[in-house]
Amino acid sequence: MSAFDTTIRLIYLVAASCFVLGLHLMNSPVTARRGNLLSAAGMVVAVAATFAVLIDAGTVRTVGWLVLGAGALVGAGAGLWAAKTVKMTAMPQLVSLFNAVGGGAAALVAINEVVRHAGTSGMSAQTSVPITLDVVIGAVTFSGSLIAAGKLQGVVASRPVVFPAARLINLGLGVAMATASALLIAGRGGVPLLAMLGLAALAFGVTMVMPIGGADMPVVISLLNAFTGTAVAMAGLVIGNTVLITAGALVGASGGILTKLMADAMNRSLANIIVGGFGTGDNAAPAAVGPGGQVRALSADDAAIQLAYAAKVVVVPGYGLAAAQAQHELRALAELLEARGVDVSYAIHPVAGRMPGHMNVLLAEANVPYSQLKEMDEVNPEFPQADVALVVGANDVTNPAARRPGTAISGMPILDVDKAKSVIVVKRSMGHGYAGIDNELYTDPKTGMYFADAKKALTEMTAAVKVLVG
Amino acid sequence: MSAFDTTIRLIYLVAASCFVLGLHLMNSPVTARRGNLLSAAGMVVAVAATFAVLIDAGTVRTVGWLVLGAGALVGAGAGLWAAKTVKMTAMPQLVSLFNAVGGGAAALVAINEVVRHAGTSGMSAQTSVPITLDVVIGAVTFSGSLIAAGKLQGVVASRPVVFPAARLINLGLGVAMATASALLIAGRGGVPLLAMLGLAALAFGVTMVMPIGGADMPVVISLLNAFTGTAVAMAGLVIGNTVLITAGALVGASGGILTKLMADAMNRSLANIIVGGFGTGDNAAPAAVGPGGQVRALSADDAAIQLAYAAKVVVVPGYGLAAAQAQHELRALAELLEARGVDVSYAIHPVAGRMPGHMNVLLAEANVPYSQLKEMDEVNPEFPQADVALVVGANDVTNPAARRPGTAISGMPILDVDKAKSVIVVKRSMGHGYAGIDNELYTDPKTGMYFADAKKALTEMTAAVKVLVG
Amino acid sequence: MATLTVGVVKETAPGERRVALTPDAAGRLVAAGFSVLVESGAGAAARFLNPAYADAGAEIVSADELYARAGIVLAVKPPPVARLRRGQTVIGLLYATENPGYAGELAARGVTGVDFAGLPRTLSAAQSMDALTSQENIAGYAAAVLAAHTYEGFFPLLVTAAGTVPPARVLVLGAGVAGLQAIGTARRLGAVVTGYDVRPQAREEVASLGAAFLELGTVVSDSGTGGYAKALSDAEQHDEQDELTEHIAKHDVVITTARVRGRRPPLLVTETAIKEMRPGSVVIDLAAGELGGNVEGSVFGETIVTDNGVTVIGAGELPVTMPYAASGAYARNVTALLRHLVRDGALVIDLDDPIQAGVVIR
Amino acid sequence: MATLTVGVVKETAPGERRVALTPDAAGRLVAAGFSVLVESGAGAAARFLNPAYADAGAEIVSADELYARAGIVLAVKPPPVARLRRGQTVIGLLYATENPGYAGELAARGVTGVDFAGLPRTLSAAQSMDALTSQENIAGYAAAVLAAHTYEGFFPLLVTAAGTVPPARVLVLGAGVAGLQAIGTARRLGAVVTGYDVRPQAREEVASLGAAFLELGTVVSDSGTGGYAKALSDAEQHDEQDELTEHIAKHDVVITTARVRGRRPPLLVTETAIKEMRPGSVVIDLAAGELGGNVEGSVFGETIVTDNGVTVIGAGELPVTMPYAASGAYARNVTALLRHLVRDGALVIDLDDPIQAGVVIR
Amino acid sequence: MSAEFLTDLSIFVLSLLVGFEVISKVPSTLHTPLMSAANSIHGIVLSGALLIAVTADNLVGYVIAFLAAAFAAMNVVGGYVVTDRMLDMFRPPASREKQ
Amino acid sequence: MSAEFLTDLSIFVLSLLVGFEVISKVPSTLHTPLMSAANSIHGIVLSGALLIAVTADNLVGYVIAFLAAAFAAMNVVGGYVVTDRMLDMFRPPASREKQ
Ligand SMILES: NC(=O)c1ccc[n+]([C@@H]2O[C@H](COP(=O)([O-])OP(=O)(O)OC[C@H]3O[C@@H](n4cnc5c(N)ncnc54)[C@H](OP(=O)(O)O)[C@@H]3O)[C@@H](O)[C@H]2O)c1
Ligand SMILES: NC(=O)c1ccc[n+]([C@@H]2O[C@H](COP(=O)([O-])OP(=O)(O)OC[C@H]3O[C@@H](n4cnc5c(N)ncnc54)[C@H](OP(=O)(O)O)[C@@H]3O)[C@@H](O)[C@H]2O)c1
Ligand SMILES: NC(=O)c1ccc[n+]([C@@H]2O[C@H](COP(=O)([O-])OP(=O)(O)OC[C@H]3O[C@@H](n4cnc5c(N)ncnc54)[C@H](O)[C@@H]3O)[C@@H](O)[C@H]2O)c1
Ligand SMILES: NC(=O)c1ccc[n+]([C@@H]2O[C@H](COP(=O)([O-])OP(=O)(O)OC[C@H]3O[C@@H](n4cnc5c(N)ncnc54)[C@H](O)[C@@H]3O)[C@@H](O)[C@H]2O)c1
Repeated sequence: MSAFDTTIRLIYLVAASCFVLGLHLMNSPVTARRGNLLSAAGMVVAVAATFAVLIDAGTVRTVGWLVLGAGALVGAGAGLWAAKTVKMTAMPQLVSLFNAVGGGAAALVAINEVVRHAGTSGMSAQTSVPITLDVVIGAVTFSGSLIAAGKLQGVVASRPVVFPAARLINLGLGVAMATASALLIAGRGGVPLLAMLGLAALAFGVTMVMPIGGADMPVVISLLNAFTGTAVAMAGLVIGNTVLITAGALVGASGGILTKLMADAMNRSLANIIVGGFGTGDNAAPAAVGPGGQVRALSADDAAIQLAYAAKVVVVPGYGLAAAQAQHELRALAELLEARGVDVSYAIHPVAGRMPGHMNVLLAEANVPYSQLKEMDEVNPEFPQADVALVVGANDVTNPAARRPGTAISGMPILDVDKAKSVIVVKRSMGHGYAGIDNELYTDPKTGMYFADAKKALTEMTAAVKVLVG
Repeated sequence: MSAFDTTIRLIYLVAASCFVLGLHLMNSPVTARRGNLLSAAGMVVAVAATFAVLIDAGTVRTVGWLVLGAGALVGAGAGLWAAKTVKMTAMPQLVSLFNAVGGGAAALVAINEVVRHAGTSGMSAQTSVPITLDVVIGAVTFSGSLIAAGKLQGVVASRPVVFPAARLINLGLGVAMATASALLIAGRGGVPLLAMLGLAALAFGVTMVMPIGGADMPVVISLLNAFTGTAVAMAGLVIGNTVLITAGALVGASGGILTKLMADAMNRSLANIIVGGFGTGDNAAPAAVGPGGQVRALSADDAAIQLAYAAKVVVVPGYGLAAAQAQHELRALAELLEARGVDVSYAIHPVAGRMPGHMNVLLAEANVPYSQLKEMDEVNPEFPQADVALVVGANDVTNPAARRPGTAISGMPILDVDKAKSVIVVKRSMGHGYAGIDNELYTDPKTGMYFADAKKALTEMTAAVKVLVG
Repeated sequence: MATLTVGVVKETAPGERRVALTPDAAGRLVAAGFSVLVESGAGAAARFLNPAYADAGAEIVSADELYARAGIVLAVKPPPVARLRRGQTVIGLLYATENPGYAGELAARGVTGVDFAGLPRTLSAAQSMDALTSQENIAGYAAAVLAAHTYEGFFPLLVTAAGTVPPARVLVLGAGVAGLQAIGTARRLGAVVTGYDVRPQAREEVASLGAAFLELGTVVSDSGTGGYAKALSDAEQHDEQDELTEHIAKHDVVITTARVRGRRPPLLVTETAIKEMRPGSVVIDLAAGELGGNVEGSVFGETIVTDNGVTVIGAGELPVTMPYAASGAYARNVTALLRHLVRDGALVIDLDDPIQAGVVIR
Repeated sequence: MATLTVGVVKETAPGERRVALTPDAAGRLVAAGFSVLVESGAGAAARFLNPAYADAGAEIVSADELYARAGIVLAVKPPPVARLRRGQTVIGLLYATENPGYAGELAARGVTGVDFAGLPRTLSAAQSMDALTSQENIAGYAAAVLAAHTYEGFFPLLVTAAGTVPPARVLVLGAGVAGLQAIGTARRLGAVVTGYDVRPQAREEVASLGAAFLELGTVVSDSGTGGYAKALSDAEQHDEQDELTEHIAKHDVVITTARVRGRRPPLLVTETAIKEMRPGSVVIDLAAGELGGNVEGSVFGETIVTDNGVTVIGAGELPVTMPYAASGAYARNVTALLRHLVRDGALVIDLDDPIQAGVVIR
Repeated sequence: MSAEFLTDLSIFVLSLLVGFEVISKVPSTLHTPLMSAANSIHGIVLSGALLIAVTADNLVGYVIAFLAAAFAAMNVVGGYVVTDRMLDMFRPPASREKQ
Repeated sequence: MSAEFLTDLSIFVLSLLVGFEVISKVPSTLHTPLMSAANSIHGIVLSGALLIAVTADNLVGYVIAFLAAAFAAMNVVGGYVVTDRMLDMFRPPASREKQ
């Protein structure tokens, strides 16, 4: 091997190591940013080395350089612009879009190989298999990711879309892909067959994602991300490039694990999402929805991260805290946050609970210092400064309906929880409180609902905060 | 590549994957055993494949087979016997012994290569560098591990042994090794030079480990274990065997991480242990030792594992629990254990604390149910069944000296904590209690001391139990 | 705009130590534009002295002057009708339903009666005016403390060198406002507390204080209206008593708080039950009143020790034993109610308003 | 082997409701081979009736018979010397050091006095016989409950629709056995508690109950012997009083428990201090006795309300208000002491034994 | 199988193992950034896309090269930038106080 | 550098990364078993030891082969067995009740 080749391979090895270490650092919020930078550094090195290879090869003509330059510039520009201007909430669909083009690029590498040789004849299985896999996976990912992005963006219907004769269509596509693949692998495929395979795979990507509901999209995107990784690894096998193999396999495997973690965190099984999507339409359990609007359900980790990175948290205890006898768990969470430097106080509504002073008796049992208890009049002006209002088993005393006349609680002074920057509500369901009316707070966009018994919820949140901050 | 070669390489790949997954499973006590079995299965497969290679090569003569068979039988038999009969407490030195022979075997592979070619002349750097490294690392590991095992077994003095002129000797050995290595790598070394290198490395292994104290041995053994892994990887590079490379590198890296974890858990820095050993002798801070005997200090994880895997835990609260106001933390730990199915009760001594009923007032604050509180007369017969007695800030009321006449507390009835199968004592130091006398319980071999403020200690133990049981 | 003049009377009922307005609250009313008259010595029994009222901006006057000048008379117990005059308004715990006679006299004299006892209890907006709740709350706390003080053993479990004392077993019958507060307070002191009530919601409410709920096999009841319990039929009541008897004997302290709106309090603890209690036990009857109480043989305002050594306290008016706390809370209720009744400096009677519909005697 | 006969007398001191042996403990002694005589009605004031003793195997006798037959007389307070006879032993809280006269009479009559007050307190083996501790412990608990009962506000903080009541501020002076128990009990009820003592260890002990420790600038003291505090010099005492005065005014309830062995209790709360307290405040003086107490003007056994509305209770003998608990613990101490004194069925006086050296009056 | 392919396969398997091990217990709020980061990494296909140009010599080849380069570049650049933006939320409370 | 060596080096680096990632936060009571398990894995040198015999043809060769085989076999067999014994302590509480 020439010294040049050796150097390039060593550089690729370094780049691959950067990717691994970068991902490693991204496991913790504290080092995540550094990890991303390290990974990016590896990428710059690898791409630079590839340019060196191009130059060294000496066969790239001016047109080639121009084409490459134009392509890279257009792509990079579009990517940069989109990434810089996208709204926080639209990031997932953007990631899906980037994933689509990544999958597309991987497929193109294999397609180029087939086109260049005008077919797969003469190729050994060790080339034709990766080629076929690359095209299939790349194409499925391309169309599937675009649909997923569309669903999240609202361009494509977010609800599960079930085709008539969906099974038949899928069967047809499956047969078509299998046949084409077999022929290609057997070395008997030409460019038209490849085109057919690509089109079938594109169609399959659409029929695969369409019947899945919007709530499951993050998991689907993650799965497609792992697909792209695998496609890239296949592309690497096709052109015998180790950095593609390493990086692709790395993403394939880590993406797979991540997909599983995400599905677990949402209490969904991956098989359910995909097969469910194919078969009967959608069986996602959508978050409970109140009559007034959409409810956002939180996981323990989401709640934990909001709490851990808040500067000021106001806890609003209510009857549910007493019913769950979760006062000790609440105090443990509050102490943990305080140890992190978060300013924690408790907002005591005069009629929270079921007897005068109920919350005092309860919190005294858990030895919450009096100095942290704040009366309604004292704490209400503080809510706008609170990063998080953590409402635990309180309902009526936080219900903004009290401010309007004509409801069962009109005229009752309430805690201005809805003035906080964000709200986390812990309760078991969308059930009513003592007054028996709906609470508009729960459908406020800035409110996240954590549906669980207060004791369980607080224990889980404490554990999640501990994991988070180490 | 022939189909046979391909198959062997694929089998090696499978074996390597088994090692990785085996180690992965060993990260948690729940799956550890399965992990070890998986790893062993990989080993069986890899060794079987190697036998196939031997047969396929067809060059092994009868003598060769006999030699191999005899060697393998002797080694396996000795290993099996030792592993089966060794006492629990002597396991670390046995591991060290196994590590020694592993390192020796790795060195022998390289030595064989040099001997076979009667020197390194004609070898490229890509062979001679790994050979040299293999011999040096293997030999250092061999002698170093033997010394470490000897120290733990008490055959070699366990205290740090400082030679006169230690620096000079080390310098000499260093120069000798460097020179020999340089010559070997440059392709100008013969067998005698190799022998010299080997001997110098053996000597260096001894001078490296001798000045390190017995308390640090576990870390040193782990380090030498990582060394052996690296030596094996080098051996793999020498003979171009991928499974050796993979497995060796795997152990090299994971062993390194593990060494760091172990040093961290003991609050020691690796550099300190090694360099400290070289330089000024030993600066290990030995666990505080009472006048009566050796005290065993526990880490949170050790305590956690004892607690989590106990069937019955009796908590013995004392004045220190009150002084630390750690009642809530204690209850949280107890609840966690109970949730795991551990039977937890509290043994209340009539004069624990500083006022009558002090422990009652304290534990009531933390809402410990009355049904879990047991009086002395009720709980004393239960101690022999307790897997762990967890003593938190109690001292006098557990002191077996009360059973003998002539001490300040003679005649006071005590809690029979020393009858429990194991004891964990949480207090800040070896400080005395109210009566101002030493407590023999602390030097009991089955007692582990957790030196920390009770609040801190209990929080840490709870966190450790959570990590442990997921 | 004419200023409204409110007058705080000195309570005349025997044993009554509360006062309708504290100096603090008087100050708040003055600040809100009221003119406040205080009968000399009105707060003395609650340790609020004349100078404190004067400092808060109130005028200390004689009873005669007060009744003559005040537009609104503030009282705890119903003041003598004879002193009131036409057009005046009187605010207090008048119990018009239970005392139709008094209500009739007020009407005859042309006095508007505003009765805290008529307040709609379940109306969220009315909670700050709910004097029944604020006084019951005090009664519950005081009952638990009184029980601990009267009981001759420890409430908490204590393991000491001089033996282990088991915790006192406390049974609270009726888990309304007073019952719940008694449960919470007794639990704080370390007693093992069991609660019981006929209302089905009470089970969860008792548990929310960490106490056990006593499950009786026979008696099940729905809630009545307004959050109050329904009266039981005679047969049901009998079953309840029988079942309770065996449980009562297992307890060291029994606190009863059961009431049914507008009726004689249900009898829960029979003489038989008391006979079976251990000497030294304590029974506190918060429902004891002129109509009788929850405990057979309890006498309003008296402490009786039975032959078998059980102390029975007819503690129907415990808030008067904590006049400082009770007056403070009552005064808050009074000011909240005044704020609701008075608009633009004038008393506006509006019977369409659900709160006024409840409190204003018609 | 002759059986030892112990006799339980009916206490004659006014107000004393305890009894030296409970039926339970009597049963244990009978089982241990003692013959137990109980004066008829000895336990009545503590609600232990004759039949209960008889059931436990004791013999109910008249006072005359008791004094005639008993080898060992068990009492709480010193029984009249005139009734005792030569060779008899009397066990009780005799306070021989404080009452040298009584001790002399016993000696003159040839009666062996065994005095719980002489027990070496810091000796671990003696803890189960420590009647001072067991009774002080009850006093501390009872003091906190009495304070809560007497105080006319809430101990805990309560946020209610009728306003927020701040928690009571309780100051406990002297953090020995009684003081610590009072601190713990008041804290349970939700009061904000501060403790103070001259012994340096007390700081940590008070904190171990979750209460705040009051740091005084001027007064520092070492512990004396036997775990007891050293007496302060007059100047020190004066400084202490002065410094305490300003702190006392900031508290709603003050409980004092300071004692110095063999001396008049130190005066901690002066009249000036009480004058500066808020009307409605409560002061409980556990040290009140014939020699005086910690509080200026407190009278043993009496409740005084000062002109500025502060209630001062001279509660020197609170254990008698909880005769059930107090007798139970005392009886345990008695049986433990008997177990120690009696070997093989006979009373063995051995002044080399540190416990006997303390309790046996010489 | 060629030795070269076998090598590539070994590397593939080992990389899978690394990928499998590198993700440990991650807080779920990091799931999306982590996915995004992995997404950027497979942007390495840019290397493959560039290499197409080595052999491209007709229109089809150039079109493919252009598309592949554009796609891959978008993946890489956009991916890293958007990940970085997501990670913005993990600045410690203190440094955000001055908002 | 030969392509083969480069491959071996790649495999070496990737294996290092795997080893680096595979150990996560381990309870310290597992440290010794884990060390012991890793120790058994490097017993794979047995493969290398066996391969010595392929070329061995003189006394020195045989002695080396014998020693290497014995050493390595001891490492492998003893290592796995002792690890298994160490892991005995992690049987759940229930299954140990019957002791
Ligand atoms: N303080 C008093 O004196 C008094 C007396 C009587 C009535 N009230 C009235 O009671 C109400 C008090 O308001 P609030 O906000 O404290 O309570 P609330 O409005 O009654 O709401 C309590 C909420 O807690 C949730 N919950 C119940 N058990 C739970 C558990 N185990 N874990 C988690 N959540 C649980 C319930 O929702 P899920 O079922 O969805 O979990 C419920 O919506 C007011 O309307 C007040 O007027 C007060
Ligand atoms: N109950 C009563 O009525 C009463 C009254 C007076 C005296 N006593 C006497 O007090 C003693 C009570 O026995 P005990 O076993 O409860 O207590 P102890 O013998 O006094 O021992 C308490 C231990 O707690 C440790 N400790 C202190 N602060 C701590 C903290 N923050 N975190 C962790 N540990 C802490 C101390 O050791 P480190 O300094 O090493 O941490 C000390 O050795 C008996 O001797 C009894 O006779 C009892
Ligand atoms: N909305 C609010 O904020 C608010 C405020 C205060 C009270 N309340 C409600 O008002 C209601 C009445 O409370 P209250 O304390 O004034 O009630 P109350 O004084 O009328 O009665 C006390 C308790 O006795 C119980 N009782 C009646 N008959 C009984 C029997 N035979 N056996 C056992 N128990 C019996 C009742 O159920 C009640 O709980 C409660 O439901 C309470 O929750 C609501
Ligand atoms: N070994 C044991 O188990 C045991 C048991 C009981 C008591 N003790 C010890 O015995 C000692 C005495 O306890 P006690 O309760 O009988 O004491 P006590 O009744 O004699 O005095 C009560 C408290 O008043 C304090 N005091 C005295 N002068 C004071 C002043 N001028 N200002 C403020 N405080 C003052 C004393 O320090 C003491 O804490 C304590 O140290 C206690 O810990 C030990």
